[in-house]
This record gives sequence, C-alpha cells and structure tokens, in this order.
Amino acid sequence: MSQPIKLPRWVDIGVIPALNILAALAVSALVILSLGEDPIEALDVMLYGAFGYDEAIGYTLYYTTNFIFTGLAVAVAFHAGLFNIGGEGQAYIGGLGVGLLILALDRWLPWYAILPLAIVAAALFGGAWAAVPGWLQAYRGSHIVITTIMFNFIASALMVHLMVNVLIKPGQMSPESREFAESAWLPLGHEMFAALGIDFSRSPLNFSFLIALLASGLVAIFIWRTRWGYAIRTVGRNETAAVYAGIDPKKTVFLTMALSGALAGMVGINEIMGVQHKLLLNFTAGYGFTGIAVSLMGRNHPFGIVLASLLFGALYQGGAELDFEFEQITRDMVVVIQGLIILFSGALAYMFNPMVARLAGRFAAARGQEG
Amino acid sequence: MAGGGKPPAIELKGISKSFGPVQANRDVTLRVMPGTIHGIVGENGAGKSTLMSILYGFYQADAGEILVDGKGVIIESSRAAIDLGIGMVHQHFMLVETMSVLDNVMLGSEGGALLDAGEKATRQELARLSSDYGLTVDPDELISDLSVGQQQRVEILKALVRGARILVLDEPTGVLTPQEADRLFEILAALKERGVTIILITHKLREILAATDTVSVMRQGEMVAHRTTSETSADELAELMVGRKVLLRVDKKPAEAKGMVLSADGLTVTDARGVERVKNACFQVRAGEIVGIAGVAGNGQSELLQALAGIRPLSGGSFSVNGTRIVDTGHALDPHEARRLGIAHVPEDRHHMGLVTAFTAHENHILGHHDWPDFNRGLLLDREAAIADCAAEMERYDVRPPNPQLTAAMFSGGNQQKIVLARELETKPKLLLVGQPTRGVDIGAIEFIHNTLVSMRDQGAAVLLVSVELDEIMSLSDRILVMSAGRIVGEMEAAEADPRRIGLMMADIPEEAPWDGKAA
Amino acid sequence: ADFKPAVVFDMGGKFDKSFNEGVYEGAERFKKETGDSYLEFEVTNETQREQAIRRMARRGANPILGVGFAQGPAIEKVAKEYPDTSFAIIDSVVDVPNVQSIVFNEHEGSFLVGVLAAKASKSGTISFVGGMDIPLIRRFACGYVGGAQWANKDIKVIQNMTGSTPAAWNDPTKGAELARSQFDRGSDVVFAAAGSTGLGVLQAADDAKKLAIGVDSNQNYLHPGTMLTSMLKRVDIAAYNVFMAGKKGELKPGINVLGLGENGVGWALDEHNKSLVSEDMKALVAKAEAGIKSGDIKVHDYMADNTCPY
Amino acid sequence: MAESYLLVLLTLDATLRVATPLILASMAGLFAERSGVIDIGLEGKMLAAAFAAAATAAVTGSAWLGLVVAILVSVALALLHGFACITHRGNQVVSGVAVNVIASGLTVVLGIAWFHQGGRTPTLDAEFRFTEHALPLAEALRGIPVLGPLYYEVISGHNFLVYLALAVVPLTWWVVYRTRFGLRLRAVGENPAAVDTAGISVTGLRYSAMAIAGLLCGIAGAYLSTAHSAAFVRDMTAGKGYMALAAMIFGKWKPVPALFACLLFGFLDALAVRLQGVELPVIGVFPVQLIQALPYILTVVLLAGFIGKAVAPKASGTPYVKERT
Ligand SMILES: Nc1ncnc2c1ncn2[C@@H]1O[C@H](COP(=O)(O)OP(=O)(O)OP(=O)(O)O)[C@@H](O)[C@H]1O
Ligand SMILES: Nc1ncnc2c1ncn2[C@@H]1O[C@H](COP(=O)(O)OP(=O)(O)OP(=O)(O)O)[C@@H](O)[C@H]1O
Ligand SMILES: [Mg+2]
Ligand SMILES: [Mg+2]
Repeated sequence: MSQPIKLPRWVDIGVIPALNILAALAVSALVILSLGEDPIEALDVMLYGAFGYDEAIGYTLYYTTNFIFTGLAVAVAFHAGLFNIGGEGQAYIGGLGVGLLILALDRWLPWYAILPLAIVAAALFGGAWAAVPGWLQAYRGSHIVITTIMFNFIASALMVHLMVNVLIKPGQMSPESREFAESAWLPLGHEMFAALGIDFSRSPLNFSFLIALLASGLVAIFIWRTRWGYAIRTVGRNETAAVYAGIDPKKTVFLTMALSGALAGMVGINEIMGVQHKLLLNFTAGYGFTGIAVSLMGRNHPFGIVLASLLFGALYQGGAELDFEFEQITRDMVVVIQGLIILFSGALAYMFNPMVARLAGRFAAARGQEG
Repeated sequence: MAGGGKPPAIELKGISKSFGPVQANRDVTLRVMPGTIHGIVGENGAGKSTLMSILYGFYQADAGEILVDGKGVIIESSRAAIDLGIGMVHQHFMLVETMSVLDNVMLGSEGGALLDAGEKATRQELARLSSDYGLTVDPDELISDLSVGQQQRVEILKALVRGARILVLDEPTGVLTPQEADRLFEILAALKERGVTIILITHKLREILAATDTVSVMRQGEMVAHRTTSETSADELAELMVGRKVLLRVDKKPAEAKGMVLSADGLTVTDARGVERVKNACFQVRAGEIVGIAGVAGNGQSELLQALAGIRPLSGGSFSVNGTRIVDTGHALDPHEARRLGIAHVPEDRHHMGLVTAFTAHENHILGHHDWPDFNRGLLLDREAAIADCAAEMERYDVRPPNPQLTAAMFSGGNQQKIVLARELETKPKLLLVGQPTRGVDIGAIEFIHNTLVSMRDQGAAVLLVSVELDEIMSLSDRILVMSAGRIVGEMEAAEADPRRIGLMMADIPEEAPWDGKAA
Repeated sequence: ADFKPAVVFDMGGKFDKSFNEGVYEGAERFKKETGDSYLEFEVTNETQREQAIRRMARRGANPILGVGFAQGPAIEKVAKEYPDTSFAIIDSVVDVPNVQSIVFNEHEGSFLVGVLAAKASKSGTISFVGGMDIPLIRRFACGYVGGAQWANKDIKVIQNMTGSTPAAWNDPTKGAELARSQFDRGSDVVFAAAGSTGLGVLQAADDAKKLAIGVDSNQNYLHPGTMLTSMLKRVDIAAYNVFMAGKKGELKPGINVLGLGENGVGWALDEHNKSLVSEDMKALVAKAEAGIKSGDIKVHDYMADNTCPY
Repeated sequence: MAESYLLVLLTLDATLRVATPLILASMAGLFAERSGVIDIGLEGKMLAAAFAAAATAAVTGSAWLGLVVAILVSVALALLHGFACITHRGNQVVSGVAVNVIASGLTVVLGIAWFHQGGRTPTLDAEFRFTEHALPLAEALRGIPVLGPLYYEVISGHNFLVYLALAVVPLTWWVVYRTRFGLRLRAVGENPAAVDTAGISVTGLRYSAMAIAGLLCGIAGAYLSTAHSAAFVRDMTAGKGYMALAAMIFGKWKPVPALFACLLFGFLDALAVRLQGVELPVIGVFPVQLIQALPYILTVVLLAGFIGKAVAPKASGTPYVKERT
C-alpha cells in the first residue's frame, strides 16, 4: 500500500476506518435512493433482520463465524506481506477434508471425538491448498495473487468432479453426499442454549462459533506474542531486516500461507459439520472473498476482524430481510455494500488521510495556542 | 574566464528542498558559465543529486530561482528541462532494461505518433554521434545485455539526441572501470569543444582536477565554496568537503590488541547479477582493536560486512572467527549461527536492515534475538522481559524518549541508531561489525556512539568499522584498511595515516603519481 | 389464523419464463380468483432455501410450497420443525407426514414432443439440450428419444447436457452454444429442458431459423415462427391446486403423481405455433397420447432404473 | 473422415465465439499491466458492460447504443481503478477486487429493480443485437474440399464483434510495438522513472492505458450480452475476466501469444461444453472438469517457471512514488 501520512494512533485506527465505512455506506445509500427506496428505512429493516429476534441473531452469528475464519486467513497472510485471494478455494477444500473425514467416521464416533480430527482435516486440506501457491511464490517466484485466483477455479472444478462423479449419494439428483449420522453433527446454538436452560430459536448457529472466537484469540496471541508470529510480521514489514535477523523469508512465506489456508479451511467445520451435515457444492458462497473485506475493515487485527465479521454477518442476514420488505431492493445490495467497503477501506484507504491530517494539524495548533 | 560577456548557462539562486523532515538543499546558489565543465563535489547525502534533479525538473524546489542563459525559467517537469536543452545522466540509470538501445534513446523524443520515421532519424543521429564523439553502441542491443559503461553511453546519447546543450552527469564514474572513465572524459572534452556546458558530479578529486574548469563544494545541503579548478588543490577541496568544523576527536588510549578474532583469507563475494563486489580480501582483526575500512560508498564494503555477518554467501575464500573456520566457499553462514559465534552486526542501512521501522522499540530490541530464551517463556514471547530489557538499555544509551512502546519510525535517526547499537552491543560480542554508525546522526549522538565503540574495544571486542566518513575512520580506528573497487588497496596504522594519503588510495591513485591536474 | 399461503421460488427466479414462472402463474391465478394474497421469496443462493422456508413457517404461512427438487432437503428439515404447517414440494419426494410431494411424469410429455420433433424434422436429425446432468433431465431426454423413435425409427437424436452443477440452469450463453453446435451437426429441431439456459437455446434456434421446443411453461410466444411447441409440465396447476387445497384445509400428504392422464403434462398448441403443426402431426400425437393413456405405449421412465433403452 | 473434419471445424467455430470476450479482455489486461497497473478488475468491467449493453439495447432498441453505453460504463470503472491506485496509490489488487464485487452486486440490484426478472434483462430481438454475417462467397466456396468448409464454418458467419476482436489483436500489437504511445507504455510498466525523466507524464500514460482497458472490456461485455447471447444474466462473465488474465499471463504479456492462449482456452471451453455428459468410447464419461480447470492449471505451471518463464512488467503492482515524505 502507499505511504500513509503519519497520524496519531487513535485517528489511524479509529477515525479513518470510520470515515471509510461512512463513505461506503453513503454511496450505498445513494444507490438505494436511486432505486426509489428510503435508505434509512432499509437500514432499519436490515438492523431488525440482523438483530431483531433471536433466530436473526443466530443467523447473524452463523455468518459471522465464517467471516471470522476467512478474515483471519486473509489477515495472517497480510502480516507476512502476502495477499491471499484464495480463501474461497481453501475454504472449499477445507470443507472437503471435513466431509471426507466425517463420511468415514460418523458411524463410529460421536461429534466430540470427530471434532478435533475434523479441525485437523480442515486445516490440512485448506492449508495444503494455500501452501502450494505459497511455495510457488517463495521458491519459484510466481505471483501469489494470480496463483491463488487460479487455485480457486481449480478447487471449484475439483469439487464439482468429486461431487458429481464420486461423492454423490447414489440415486439422487443434487450432487450431494449422503447426510452424516446425526451423532456427528456439531451441537447447534439453540441446543446449547437449551442445555443452559435458555430458550433460543433454531438457527444454523453452532458450536463452531466458539471455535471461531477461540481461533481469533489464538491468532492474536500467535501473531503478537510468539516468536513465529514475530517472524511473520518481520518478513511482512521488512524482508531485508528479516534476513538480517536470521529469519528465512521463503520458509516463512510458505508456512504462513499454509496457516492462512488452514484458517480458511475452518469454514468447513462451520458449514459442513455444523450446518449442512453433508458435502455439497458451493457451500463457501463467497465467504472467502468477503474475508478480504473483513480483514481490510478489521485492519488485520483479530479483534477488528471479529467486529467486522459481525458487521458483515449482520449485512448478510439483514440483507436477506431486504428481499422481504422492499419491492426494489434485494439482498444483492449487500454485495454492493461489500464491494464499496473493499473500495473505501482498502483501495482508497488513505484517501481521507491528507484531509484528516490537515484537520488534526489545525486542531493541534488550536490546542497549542490555548495551552 | 570562459564565457566572456555571456550570461551563465545555468544560474541557481536560493534553491531549497525538503523531503519530509530531511532538508536536502538549503539556499543553494550555483553559476555555470557556458561551454565550461563545472564540477560539484560533496560527501554522500550532501544534496548533489537532489540539486541536479531540481534543475532537471524531476523534483520541484520548495524555494529558489532557476535561470537558463540568463532568463528566469520554471522547470515543472523533465519535459521543460529537455526543451531548455538540459540533459541529465542520473546516478541510477533511467533505462528500460527490457528495451533496445534505440527504443531507450527515442523514448520521449520519438518524432511523431508512429515509430517508423523516428527510428530512422534516430539511427542516423546515433551514427552521427558515434562518428563525432566515438560514442558507439549497437542500437539494436537490449539494455540488459550491455555493460554498465555501455549503459552510461546510452544515457549520454539519450541526452545528446534530445539536443542537450547543458549536460549534467551525476557520479558518472562511480560504476566505471578506469579505462571506461578515461573514455568518458575524452568524450566530455569533445563535447565541451563543441560548446556543450557540462556539470559533473563526483566524489573523486582526481577527476575534478583533471576535467573541470570550475568546481563547487556541497556539504549537508549547502553550497560551501566555489573555486576555479586551476587555482585550487586536492587538499583544499578535501578540506572543504569534510568541513572546517572541529574534527571530532575521540579520547582513547592506545589499543591493547590481543589474540586474533577475525581472519579473512581471500574473501570473494559475488552479487546476484554475478558481479564480483569483494575481491580476494585478506585481513585480520584482533581482540581489543578497531579496524576501520575507508572507501567511497559502493566499493564493496557493504558486501564484505554482510558476508561476515552471514547474510551473503561467499563465492570464494574463507574466514575464521576465534580460530574456528566457519565458512567455506559457496557455503553460507546464517545470521543465527553468526550471532551464536559472538558476531554482532550494526548494519549500514538501519532503515532497510537494522530496524523494522513499523515495529515498536522493544520489538526492534529483540530483532535477531527473538528466539533467545531470555525473551521467550515457553511458547510465548516474554514481552515484559523485552520491554524491561529495552527500557534499561534505552536508559543506558540515552535514547530519547526512553519509551520502549514507541514505534521505531518515531525516533530521530540518531536515536534509532542507538536502539540498534544497544541491541547489538549488549550481547557482549567477540566480533563487532559496524557499518556507517553515524550516517545521518546528529553531533551529540555521534560523540556518544564513538565513545561507546571505543569502550567496546577496551572491553576486548574486535571491532570492524566501515564508514565513508574519513574523519570517523581516522579518529576511531587503530588500524585502517582502504577499499577500492572491491579490493583492499591499502593498510596502515592509524598513527601513520593522513587524510590525503587515504583519499588518494580511495580514489585508487598510486601514491607516486604526481598531482598534475590533468588526466593520466 | 389468517389463511396465508407461501411459495419459495428457486434459483432462476419467478420470471424464468419456464419452471418457476409456471408456478408463479398458478399462484397468480389463485390470487386473482380468490382475492387471497400469498407470500413469496426468490432464492438466490444455496444456503437461502432453508432460511426462506423457515422464515415463511415462522411467519405463520400455510401451506408452504417449495419449487424444485433442490428444495427437498430444506422442506424436509423445516417440515419436521413445524409439524402443524402443511408443505408441498414440486419435483421431489419428501417423506414427512405434513408434506405433499408433487412429481410429474415428464417422460410422457417428452414422448409427445419427441413425436412432434421427429415429424417436423426435415433433416432426420433432432436434438436435446439438458440443463444440469441429473436423472430428472435424463428422464426428459429419454422420453423425447422414445417418442421420436416411435414416430420415425431412423431418427437421429443428438443430446447435450449443459453442466453438472446448478449453474447449468442459468447459463443461456452455453445453451445457445450447444444448440448452435447441434444445428451445425444437422439437427433442425431442438428440445431444451434446461431452465433459464433454455432461453439461450430457443434464441439460438430463432437466430438459425431452426425449430425449438420449450419446456415447463408454454414458451411458444417467445419466438413465434420457430417455436414448434412447448412440453408442458403443469406446475401452474400444481401450485394452484396446492393453494386451493390449503385454503380448504385439505392439502393431503403423500406423493401426488401428475402424468398425461392427470393432465399434468402435455404439449402446447396456440396461435404462435399453429402454422408449424400440421394436421397429420396432430393426429399422430393424438394417437401417441391415447396409446400412453391406455397403456398400449409404455414410455420408459429413466428414473426407474437409470437407463434409457432407446 | 469428413464427419470428424466437420466436427473439428465446428469446435473451432465455437472456439472463436467463446474466445472473443477472452481476447478483448486479455488485450485490455495487457494494456493495463504493460502500463504497470495490475488489473484484477477485468471481470467486473466486463460484467458491468454486459449489463449496460443489454439494458440499453433493451430500452432503446439499439445494439450500437448498447455498445457505447457499455464502453462508457466500463471506462468509468477503469478510471475508478485508476483513481484508487494511480492517484491515491492504493493497492491495485484490492482495488480490482472491489471493482469486481461492486459490479457483481450492482448489476443484479439494478437489473432486478429495472426489469423485475431476477437480475436478467429482457431478451433482445435479433434486430437489437449484433447478429451473424456470412462473409462474401461463403456459400459459393463451401464446396471446395477442405478449405471450403473451413471458410464457411469457421471463418464466415460470425457477428461483427468477433471480427472486431480478431482485428484488435494486430491493432494492439501495432499500437504497443509500432507507435509512440506503445513505446512509452512499454517503458512505463518497466521503469516509470525512466519515462518521467524523459519528460513524459507517468500518471497520464497510466490513465490512458486504463481507459483503453476499459474500452476493450466494454466491447467484451457488450459482446457477451448483445451478440453471443440475447440478454444479460446475473454473473454472466462467470470467471471469463480471470481467464483472460490467465491468458494474458500465459501469453507473456504479448498480444499474439495472448491471442493463442485465448484461443486455446476457448477451445478447451468449447470442447468441455461438447463433452459434458457424453459417453465416449473407452474412456466413458470424460471428466470435463479437468478440461475446464486446464487453463488455470497451465497458467500456474507456467508461472512457476516449469514451462518457460513469464516475467511481468517490472513495475506492475507498485505505485510510482517519487518523493518520500
Ligand atoms: N526521493 C527522496 N525522498 C526522500 N529523501 C530523499 C530523496 N532523495 C534524496 N533524499 C534525501 O536527501 C538528501 C540528499 O540526497 P542526495 O541524493 O541529493 O545526496 P547526494 O549528494 O547526491 O549524495 P550521494 O553522494 O550519495 O549521491 C539525503 O539525505 C537523502 O536521504
Ligand atoms: N526516491 C527515493 N525515495 C526514497 N528514498 C530515497 C529515494 N532516493 C534516494 N533515497 C534515499 O536517500 C538516500 C541517499 O540518496 P541517494 O539516492 O543519493 O543514495 P544512493 O545513491 O542509494 O547511495 P550512494 O550515494 O551511496 O550511492 C538513500 O539512503 C536512499 O535510500
Ligand atoms: Mg547517491
Ligand atoms: Mg547523488
């Protein structure tokens, strides 16, 4: 990214992102206005649809779970200076790993015994799918952006082939595997609440939400509190300094990509083991791409990513409500908003800096005169 | 003298230019008479390139006036400069490596929307220039296939084809072999004969004396003197370059050199492009002495230091530290192992190598030591330990502000350097490799850094110091090596060193050669 | 409670000029006749189906009609959660006590248009473009081939499927591409059973001035002059019946098979194609129709054994 | 024999039709990347243009007007990309992704709002589209063995935009290698400082390249919705932009090799479509997914340097920063 103008920290992580999102929302509002609908009302509907009742909250958090995983994946790679656009494919293949494992074990083991193995499977499959582009970047000099894009398409073709020709449940139209034994399903949110004596409506929210929160915590610790995270950040910030410090940038790139893919692969836990309970096509539904927006918005910090995921979860869930309430707006509006957030929080991230810097300078000067 | 009643070809008045906090040019004035060769000398970072880039419209001055042929002009782009007949050969060539000589020469002066006509005309022009000045290059060759000397020829051709009457050459000989340099000066003489005004930037006094009519000296962004070449001497110019300010004298006892720590035997280092940057270097450094390497930047010192620190592989020779032969041909020592062997390294370029400017001070404090037990507790980094350690070192090294949580980029250059020094020196190294320890550092910090290095020596460390500041080398070193073009061309005890002699060696002139003011 | 029926359209949307649109027409007819409004939702991605159906149930809609086999699993799940709500699903069998499963004998309808195609073909080669390669579509194809061969045993039938994923329902460009390649190989009548993809097929036929056969709804009006006919799958009647039965509170669970006998399938003849269908074509189709109804002609059902004997 | 020759010809014929948008978009990518700006946003520009063309043609009844509006929309998106990563030095990949996401959302939102057909635009009648033209003498020469059918089936009988796309390739070659603009373009992607010191505006050059990329993507999009098909459907580009990018890389940033990469990829696509669900002798049902993935696999292999080396313009991906502040 370009050279940012130096600003106070609170401006840099508070004011600027807020301005960027406001800009994205303002443009979205213009689009809604041009459709002849009321943006405020739309916002209201979306908020209600996302948080207004417990099923909605369940759905919001279910989407949030996916975004946390893909957002973390993009962020981890970013810390090593890598742009992983392949979250979509990695999540897809990660889900494949989960599905294959459960198909093999669901008759023998209960979910809690399968879960650790499934996490390993998701991480291994997703990780491998990212490690190859990582290796190619580190040792063969190919561009990570291009290879991860290509790997998305290859993943999709591979999955279609497997689902259509190999894994499809015989005698069935949709290319879907058989449903897993119920004992292998992750506990759903309402079941967990029920166990606590709380009444909660049914929704796809499931145990993996907790895994996602745990993963955010672990990633935060890993990146900022371990020597490996330190090595990753050093490579990302200054490769020459990394070499000077005895860190092998190539190895780091390779391993970071594997880790990034592993995180994206965890989408498979939520989708396959938690919600769909079978292998099917397109369960990634763009979550991998949204991870880019989530990561950009969350400023590559797990805490920010959880917040951004919640925002996107609310957008996705509340966006569905738009379909019901408005003649002219559909949930595709959410995609537009998402694109605008990527534009303003990512590509135009520093557009407001000079303006804010000027304001901040004037503000500081004014304060200086008073004091 | 030259020019008679004509106005100066170039006149700069009160030029100032800052890059953020760096003031590269401060109120600079310069007059160059038409048809003369004017030299500009100055140390690294004195602002020479910046000044010329302003004249060439590449940068815009913050303040000041430019007059060409006595008329005030505004040069808001290189296009404007070219139109005024100004051409420039940049220090770092501005060539497109994947394109042919012809394409590079034509770029910007294609003579029409289609290339055909322009190509033909340019070929003719190149042929003419070749016969006029002996500037011969195959127009169809790719730039990437040319030697550096030939590339420079292309740069000159570019300027001439665009009709330059005023030609600026920024350190043209830094990358040339002596033979190539001689050819260049013949060409410049021929150009001058045909009325071209030339501004020549160089570090090498021999070249100034041999080739120029007048000369200006820059120092820390300011123009400090103008001389007629025939009325000055190498000694005077060297003094002007280094400045009249008090030489920083370091109080130090004579060295008590003890056992051998570093012994290099035929060290050779080749860079990624296959160029030998260090050639067959043999030297020793003993415990308790500072050995300084003097030389113009880019003569292999950086590569030598990096090879010793395990960052670059050797392509020939070997060296040993404390009697252990640790590196063989083609076999890289890695920085980890180097640290384990007691080698500490203060790199020349703290921004690009020594620091991660986006990290906090305490994070930088563990750079290279991040996997040491001191800074780890089980799987986790022991941040508290790093912060505490960093805070203590900041106190001891007087880093201001002494705040370990502050981002490295927020410290001034001198304080950044102290952070690096603190990190490297506090490991109690047996061998300390130091590159440009005071580049861009303020006076107070320089003194502190110098004293620290001496006390390291007194505690028994072997110190290898690389610096382009001659007075720094002179005042710190117990023994001095001089490097030129990748070779160690001289070695002397500090006591018997004098700046003139070292300067001559740096310029790689045999000591016997008389200063006759003309090209050899 | 208020009577509030609901329909969840599948991907392609209610204006796909085909399958979903048929359902939409049935629902609209119901609305016009009874004055009762209904809830609707158009699914745009795979994960929305279950959510949309559940949302309808939660809002108290009853009955809830799911359109398309892909909604089967979602209907099954939600129907179990809402045992007091009635559901219906088209093109899939869901064995839950409060679900009516409506399936069509597509092979019978396809047989009829196969007869017409064979009769209309001058080149002796006809073709078929399927959507997603699934048994249901092969059932269309198989019936079509059967009918064509019954009418002309030397007929050559070229078959292509658009793809093996749900995306194959929504790719008119590819459909057109396939149709063109079939025309180039001699076909002069093409039958498209491919959802929105079929629109591209019909378009390509119009461009190349070949004959085309539509599917599900009556698509004859789309390209008058080149539309030979449309194989009707009366999802409109199915939808209308579901809503009507729901209104009366008598929507029965179980499997509801709609074949030729029940007027569930058929072929379209209207002002847009009457000039293309000659009297003896009509006569021959009528003969086939009678034969199927009487059982004299056995149309092979691909889905019975996953093979096509023709 | 004749039968299989015809089959080959027909597949080649389809190859041309399928490759047309790839050719246009890969030439667009070539201009952008030669100027030093990575363009992931080919997909989005094409998609937006396809929508604009179909919507305009549906409303006004003019395919030409549709083409013009498609170009305008696509150029506007290209300039937005330029604004983000040339003027504001934003990350080029992020900016391209943003363009793609915005286009994929906005086309559907507007499509549904304007036409109420689930994101589709109304089907265009033949006279509102670019329809196929038989070349002179096609029918007459058809009988000539070998060449006759080749001319009739493959070369003749395409719409105007197919021929335009084919013409764009030599034109691109000519512009890039034989004109002043091309010389500067090649230079600015390799070393913007060299261009700057030659007195040429780096920003101006890059914006021009973006505009050309927009223009070409606009034509590609119009082709998709108003020539190859007769309507816009949601997500109609379905990865063609990325495939064009892959083809451009595969063609090593050179027009003619990129053309052949497009034709290869188009051929694979045409082949995959024809093999879908078809039982082949010996092999049985061929896994068409393998053919579909082949362009991407080949590109990865090429980029990894296993089959020749593809070297991107040196400056691509990095904004031109002259002064550090
Ligand atoms: N583009 C730039 N952005 C920021 N700072 C710069 C830039 N160019 C030069 N500087 C700074 O300006 C000062 C003067 O640099 P300049 O290149 O003019 O020196 P010089 O006299 O040419 O030195 P040398 O002998 O090393 O070539 C230095 O401190 C340098 O760091
Ligand atoms: N365009 C630039 N942007 C940022 N920093 C620059 C730029 N140009 C020069 N610098 C920095 O300014 C310093 C001196 O500038 P200059 O380009 O003259 O140095 P150099 O040529 O790399 O070194 P030397 O003078 O030793 O050959 C260097 O440290 C360099 O990193
Ligand atoms: Mg320099
Ligand atoms: Mg310089």
